[in-house]
Amino acid sequence: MAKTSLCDAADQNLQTSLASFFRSMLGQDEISAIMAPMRLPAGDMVMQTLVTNPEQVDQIDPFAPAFPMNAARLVSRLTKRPAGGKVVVVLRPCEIRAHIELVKLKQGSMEDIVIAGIDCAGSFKNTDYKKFAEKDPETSTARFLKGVLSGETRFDGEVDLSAACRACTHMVPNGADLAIGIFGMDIDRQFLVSAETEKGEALFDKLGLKEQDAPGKREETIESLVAVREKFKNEMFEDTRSKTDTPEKLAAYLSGCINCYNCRVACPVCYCRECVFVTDVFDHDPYQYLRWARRKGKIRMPTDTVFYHITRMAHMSLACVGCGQCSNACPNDIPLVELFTATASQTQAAFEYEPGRSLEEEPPLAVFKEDEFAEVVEVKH
Amino acid sequence: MKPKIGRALVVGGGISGIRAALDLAETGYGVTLVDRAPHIGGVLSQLDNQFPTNQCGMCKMLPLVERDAGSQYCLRKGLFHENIDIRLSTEVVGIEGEAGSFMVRLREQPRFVDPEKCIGCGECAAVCPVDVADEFNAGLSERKAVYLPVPHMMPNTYVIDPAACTRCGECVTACPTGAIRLFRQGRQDFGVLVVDDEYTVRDSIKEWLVEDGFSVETAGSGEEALDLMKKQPFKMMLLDIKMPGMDGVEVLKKTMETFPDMAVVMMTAYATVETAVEAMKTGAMDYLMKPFDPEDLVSKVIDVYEIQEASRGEEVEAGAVVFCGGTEGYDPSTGKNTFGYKKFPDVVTGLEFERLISGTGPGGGQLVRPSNGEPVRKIAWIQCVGSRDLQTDADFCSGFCCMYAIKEAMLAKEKGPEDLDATIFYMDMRTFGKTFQRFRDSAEKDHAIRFTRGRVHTVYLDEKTGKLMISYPGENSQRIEEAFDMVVLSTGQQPAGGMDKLAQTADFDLNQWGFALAEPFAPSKTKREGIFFGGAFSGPKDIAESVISAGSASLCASVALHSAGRGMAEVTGDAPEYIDVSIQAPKVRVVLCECGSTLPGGIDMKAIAADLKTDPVVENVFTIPRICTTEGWDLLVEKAKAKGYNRLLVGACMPYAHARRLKELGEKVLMNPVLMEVEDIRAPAFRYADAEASYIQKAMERNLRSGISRLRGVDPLPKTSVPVARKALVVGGGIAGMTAALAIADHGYPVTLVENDPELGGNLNWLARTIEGYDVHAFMDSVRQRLEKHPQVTIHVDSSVMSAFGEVGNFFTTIETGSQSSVETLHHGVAIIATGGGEAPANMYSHGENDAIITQKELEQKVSDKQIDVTSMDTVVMIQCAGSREEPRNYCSRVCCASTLKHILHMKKENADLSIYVLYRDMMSYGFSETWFTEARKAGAVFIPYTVDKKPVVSVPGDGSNVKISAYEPLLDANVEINADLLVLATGIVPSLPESLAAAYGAHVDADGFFQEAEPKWRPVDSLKEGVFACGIALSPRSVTESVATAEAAAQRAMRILTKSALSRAGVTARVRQSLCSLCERCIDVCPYGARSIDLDLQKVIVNAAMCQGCGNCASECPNSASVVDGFFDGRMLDMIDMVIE
Amino acid sequence: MKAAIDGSGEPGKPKTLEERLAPVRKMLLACIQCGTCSGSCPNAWAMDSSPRHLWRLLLTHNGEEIFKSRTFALCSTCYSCTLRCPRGLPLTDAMSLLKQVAAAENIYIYRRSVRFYQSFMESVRRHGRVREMEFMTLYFMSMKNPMIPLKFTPLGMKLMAKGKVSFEIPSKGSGKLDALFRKAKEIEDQS
Amino acid sequence: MEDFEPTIIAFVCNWCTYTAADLAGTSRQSYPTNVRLIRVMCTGMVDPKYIIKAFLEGADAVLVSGCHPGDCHYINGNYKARRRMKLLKAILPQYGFDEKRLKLTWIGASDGIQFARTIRDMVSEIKELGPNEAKHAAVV
Repeated sequence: MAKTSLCDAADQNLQTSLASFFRSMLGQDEISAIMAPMRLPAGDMVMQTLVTNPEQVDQIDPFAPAFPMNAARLVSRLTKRPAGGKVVVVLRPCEIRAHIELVKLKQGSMEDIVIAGIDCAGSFKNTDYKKFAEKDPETSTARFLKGVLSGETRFDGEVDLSAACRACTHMVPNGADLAIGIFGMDIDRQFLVSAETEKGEALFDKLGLKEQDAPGKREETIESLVAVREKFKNEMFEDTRSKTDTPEKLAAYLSGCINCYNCRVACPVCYCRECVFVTDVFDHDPYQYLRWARRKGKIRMPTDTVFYHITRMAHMSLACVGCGQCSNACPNDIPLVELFTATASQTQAAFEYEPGRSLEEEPPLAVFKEDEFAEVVEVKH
Repeated sequence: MKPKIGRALVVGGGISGIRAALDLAETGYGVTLVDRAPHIGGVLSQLDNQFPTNQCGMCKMLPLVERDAGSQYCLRKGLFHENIDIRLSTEVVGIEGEAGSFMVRLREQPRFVDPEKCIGCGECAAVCPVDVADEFNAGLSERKAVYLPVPHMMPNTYVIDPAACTRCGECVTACPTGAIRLFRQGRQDFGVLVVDDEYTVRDSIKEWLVEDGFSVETAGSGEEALDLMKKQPFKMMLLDIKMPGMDGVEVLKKTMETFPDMAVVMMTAYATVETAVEAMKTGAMDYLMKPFDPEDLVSKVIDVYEIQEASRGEEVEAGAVVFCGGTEGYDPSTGKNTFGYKKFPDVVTGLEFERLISGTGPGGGQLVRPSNGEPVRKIAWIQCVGSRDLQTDADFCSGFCCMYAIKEAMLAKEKGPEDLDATIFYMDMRTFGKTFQRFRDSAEKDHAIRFTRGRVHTVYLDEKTGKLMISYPGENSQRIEEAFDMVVLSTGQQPAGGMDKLAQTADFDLNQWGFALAEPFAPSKTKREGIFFGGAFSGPKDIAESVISAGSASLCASVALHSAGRGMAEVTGDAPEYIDVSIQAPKVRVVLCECGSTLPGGIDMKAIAADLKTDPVVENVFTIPRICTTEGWDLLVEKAKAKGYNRLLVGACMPYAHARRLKELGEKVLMNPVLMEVEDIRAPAFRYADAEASYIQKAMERNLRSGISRLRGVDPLPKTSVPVARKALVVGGGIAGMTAALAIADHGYPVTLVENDPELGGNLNWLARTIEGYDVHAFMDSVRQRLEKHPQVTIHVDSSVMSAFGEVGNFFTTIETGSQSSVETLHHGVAIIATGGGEAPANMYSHGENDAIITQKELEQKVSDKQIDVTSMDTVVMIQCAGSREEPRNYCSRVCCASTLKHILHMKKENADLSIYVLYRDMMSYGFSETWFTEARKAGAVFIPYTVDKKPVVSVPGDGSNVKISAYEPLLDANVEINADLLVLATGIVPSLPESLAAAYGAHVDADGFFQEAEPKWRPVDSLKEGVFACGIALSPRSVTESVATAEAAAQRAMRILTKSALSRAGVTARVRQSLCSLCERCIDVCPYGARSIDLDLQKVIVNAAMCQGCGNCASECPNSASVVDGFFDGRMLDMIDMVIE
Repeated sequence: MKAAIDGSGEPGKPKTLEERLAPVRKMLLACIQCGTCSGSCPNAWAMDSSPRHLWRLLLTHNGEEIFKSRTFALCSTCYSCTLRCPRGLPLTDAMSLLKQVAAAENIYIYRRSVRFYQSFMESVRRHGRVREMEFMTLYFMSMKNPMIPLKFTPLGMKLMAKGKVSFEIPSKGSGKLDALFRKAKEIEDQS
Repeated sequence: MEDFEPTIIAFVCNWCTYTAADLAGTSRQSYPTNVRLIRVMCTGMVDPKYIIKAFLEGADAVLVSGCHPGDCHYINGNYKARRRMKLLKAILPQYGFDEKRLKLTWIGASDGIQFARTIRDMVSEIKELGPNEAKHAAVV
């Protein structure tokens, strides 16, 4: 059973109390830095920031509904090879899960980091966050949390929680060493800290936290939030599937695609140094284009768009954590996360695989059993 | 790969012959592989499924390093290797000379179909009027006199069966390429002299022969005949034996003096048959018994004529000869008990069963009753048909029938209806090989196969039901009758036909069972130096044992060649310098074969050419009438010589057959052969025989386009190679390790031998003699002394491997010697694990509680040391399988039963009155040790079977009286109480291979702690990790001689690598495009050969080109084509897919 | 023990059963208990224990047990087992030897068969062939059991009606075969 | 619809199924002309991309066929191929590529008859199913 503690929110301000909590970590000698979402000076954007100076932890704002990128990619950069110091990384659940997948793919490690995961209330699309935050940067996060915790998904009558977040059921930070909880808490007064791993426990002890039980209504709150999101997710899947259930419809769904590959750049688990679609494999000869056009009468240019997306499904849907960065990144507003998560739910179910669930679970395509999936094979005598 | 001067001859193209030939060829020798059949593969060409996978997997025998030197396709389709010259339908008729320089006389049977011209179209078979039993289907179907010996063989050329062919000539007319010749024309030049004192006889013979086109002279006496011979040449003489004056034998003698090549056939009456047989020793070719059928006589003359005219004799130089002649299946119809075979169609042999369920079999793989085509619901196997049977002169166990019966029963379960009932009637289930026992257990438990102990004596037909009735003794010996739909006779192996003659020709001896006689402790050696045996030629063997034996034989041959100075000198110069085309844009030249206008009408080659030319990558398209002819090939060479292109596509038939020639062409025009492809344009005409010409033409175009697409993407890389440290390390100094070390050292390569103990020898230190009576210590000493004196051998006793790493060609092993820890690191190219094993601990049957309870090893030692006085004893009990063949040691230790027999015979010799009881589960007296089993019984030992659930009970009385053993005797249905002076426990063998040692070399141990071989049948001494081999007991329990065989086989596998200074990269090999690689290591995980590793310093994934086999699992696992397989680049594959879709 | 193995016995002493059985056992040593004999025996259905069982008893030195069974008495010397035995053992001969042992030992349950054979052979000795009536009379007399002839009456009547059995007065016969029989007995006694 | 002749792309392994296909050809086992063989070294070499490409280019069905379990020349490539097929069967049907269009079989070297039968069955099954819609789509 994990050790838990309740941290008081000083001045009824979650953000400042979080800042002092994390600052106290930097005091511990083995922690060299903290990487956490911090509000940028302009006030209307929040970005992961690597801090070593305790003085500069003030702007920490992990609960802000801003999600400009999936930080797993950043953690990967920090941990691919030894960094020479331990870093506390503050991550959303989907970032932790993506990081776990990247570790399996040898793109990062758990070695020199302590993951401080947060209960995730969700986020807006980048452009929506700007709209939302610029109204009152100082209070935006608190305003958002209050709204979400009371069941709202639309704010100011104009901005919605992103589709990925509304469909997300992984709201608590599984896989974190230390979990920062807000669900079921009176966030004006306190937040929950729980040590989930040995590493987390060591830090928990170092920080001199007092062991206290989590409030009983926490589980209940999470369950009811998950139920709402589950419902949304299922409706979203159904809707998406009905829009893409033939090759023609799929092509129409993806018709805005211009081969910019932003989605894959934004994707935390698309780890290839360079996507195969930009390598010489797809460097077609001019005569090939003509041949295609001849055969079908006409051919949409640029080519290889549907091919690209389906291939991406094959490459990363098993590792897809549903963070929604693909949609966020698309310049032509293709609802990608809807499509990806709908497909991923099928592939992950096929292998009973849940990305980010455990480091021990091998990526399904790297292993096999001699006796399995007989249904895939057509047997004739 | 360049052939070496050293050349060996391998006789027999079955599994062991292929293994031996490949081993020698891969080592670098030239090999002539002959088989008297018109195909290679032996019986394996007829078998689809092998235990334990119940599939095939034979291709795993093909070369793994220097793969491109050999064929890379299904081995059952055929085989080629640069260094192997395969001669089919050929026999050895003489071996002169000595080891290192034999002259071997070969005779090829008449070849009526020119394989160079035959395109396998089958027009000949379509017109052939003859139907005979098809041996490929074990006689279950029919074929024509002109036929394909194996339907899936490559190249698929027809042959004529001279015995069945009537020489009607229909096929000659039908053949579109003029490939068939029947040699009728030359008959008038073939002079036959008929010598008989009876005018009517000689005159009618003359008449018959003249009618068939021969020119004939007659002589009425010997003197007249000799005169005639002086005047004109004759090729053949038909000679009466009994003549007044000079008799036939004398005429023969005189004739042989002046005309030794004359084919003489003696004509004899019954009374002089013996004289005729004698005459054959004088030089007569054959004899005919009077009165004879004119047809027989004429066909005999035709045979002789054709052999002389159409068959080619040849002398081949060979430094060593390896006989891998295999065995012959027992034919139950010749036995005293036929079990209804050949009488009831539903009684079949094991081989026939395999054909019945084969996809290429007579019924297309359906398991149905041959009598009526109805499904088989109940089927029985009868074991030991033609084996373990003194009545058929087979006092030996064939050793493989138990396993094939289990396999077949499992296959029947798979192919038959769900409720199929399969029963095996047996006496002892001889599951003595590695994993065999678990296989049997699984058959019984998981597949519900019924095992019934008891020998079936009769199979008869119930006329009313049409079922086969089997009667057999039940548990209480009551006679049980049971009805079956089909009965399979598990027929054993017999010495191959013509063994006597061959033994005489090659000058080796036969053993008492009629197989080739091997020397003591030298399983592959004959009495004649330079002549060796592989496979079942010297005794029944299963596939794995045959493969090991072939390895042992090829090693011996290699030593013989090497010591004759024929080893390593290379024949040809350097590899050709191909023109570098890497910076040129691809330009494909296409040359199409018109196939001698045998393609279906309406196909427009010009239109095809025009179509291809629309692709800008195509430089030009030419057509040639027939590429397969010499003129055609010259035309192709001419076309290829003209410059202006950098890739060549040939559209022809039989791409397999051309692959080799393309290599030659490449050397001629200095073009890398990977830039050349042969695309099969004839296949569509076969495959879619009923389709319209326009369709076939389209298909041809499609094939060519995909060929163009493949060539477009080819990017020949500079050949990289893996350097080899030409040294070997052998871990373990028992007989296996010593033998392996010596074998490698004898080839002139340095070997280091590491042994834990302070002394070499391992188990041989306590083993005194073998069951055959051979002196083990003398043998051990001779090996040890040679080893200790050998300049190439370094011995580290009292030493162990501390750590090791590396890959084939370059291993680094740190050895620690003594407790003082002197440490040394070795750089070596191969590692052989020979860590052996020892007797399993006796923790059962009250061992240790009483001095009268001892293990087999203790018995052996006590007998040697004379600590046991058998003469003062009354009763000895031996319990077999003490702790063996049940979990957790669920394997047979193989040597204990033979040991028991050895001790019985020894003790009985010392004390004939001694009562000996053997409590056993299944006596594993496989092979010739069955004879010792018979002897032991004859000596009076009583054998009582027990089962695991009714084990014997041993009680040790406190009063010092005899140990009591109580056992259930099933036939008497009673418990037997025995008071024993001595109780001997056969506890079996456990390995002593540390898992960490195997792991250090990238190898693994199996569930029982033995070395995990790459493949139990096809690669029995290799690990999956190239360059690591194992032998002796480290592999699995085995006898001294069997250990020697594995050691020699392992050494031979190692020699393939050590004989090269570097291992070159094959055409289809994976590589990493480093700029794209994200180092996710998924490719490392999926590589089955451990050929990939990550270099942490360089931050690169490295592919060992010698270990990579080009399977492409890495490439399809790699999401962004950073990992690619040469020849299968993704861009090219996608383009090909595109090309073939209309 | 030694004597038991080769069956020679000690000179002068009457043979033990074990000694008498030793040569039979010797014939059978190579037996592998496969049961082919039992499966092929046409009379097996009537036997109280199978031939295989019998051999097993013999080989495990349970000689006296054999004579609790009438199996070997039922052997009709058809030679099926000898033909089929994978060890090539002379099983039919072994059966005959057992019959001899049983006769020599005068084993009670087997007496009937012994007497039957003896009567048969006696008739043969006298006349060079069997005289059915004489043979049956000798047999009935030797059995000294009045119930036996009664049991055979229906069969006898049938045979007589068909002329298969003729009345002939028992007589001593010509004695021409006496020498032959004497020699055979000598050999038997020696073995 | 009546004269619809499906195009089947068959990725066959060099060792087993290619041999079987060859055998079917040489032993005159009639099988429909609809199949286009693409020889690969091992089914484990068949990149999901190839199959996606084939469908997008308009193949009406794709067959991947290799050695029986335990028979793979490369030890276990067929097991890995089976996983990739499992993956594709979870993806492609969602976009209207019927599951029946994608098949994996184990066909051994001597199973020429089985190869012919597999193709025949596939053709008739696909004929019933109708053409792949992507055949005429202008998007790849």
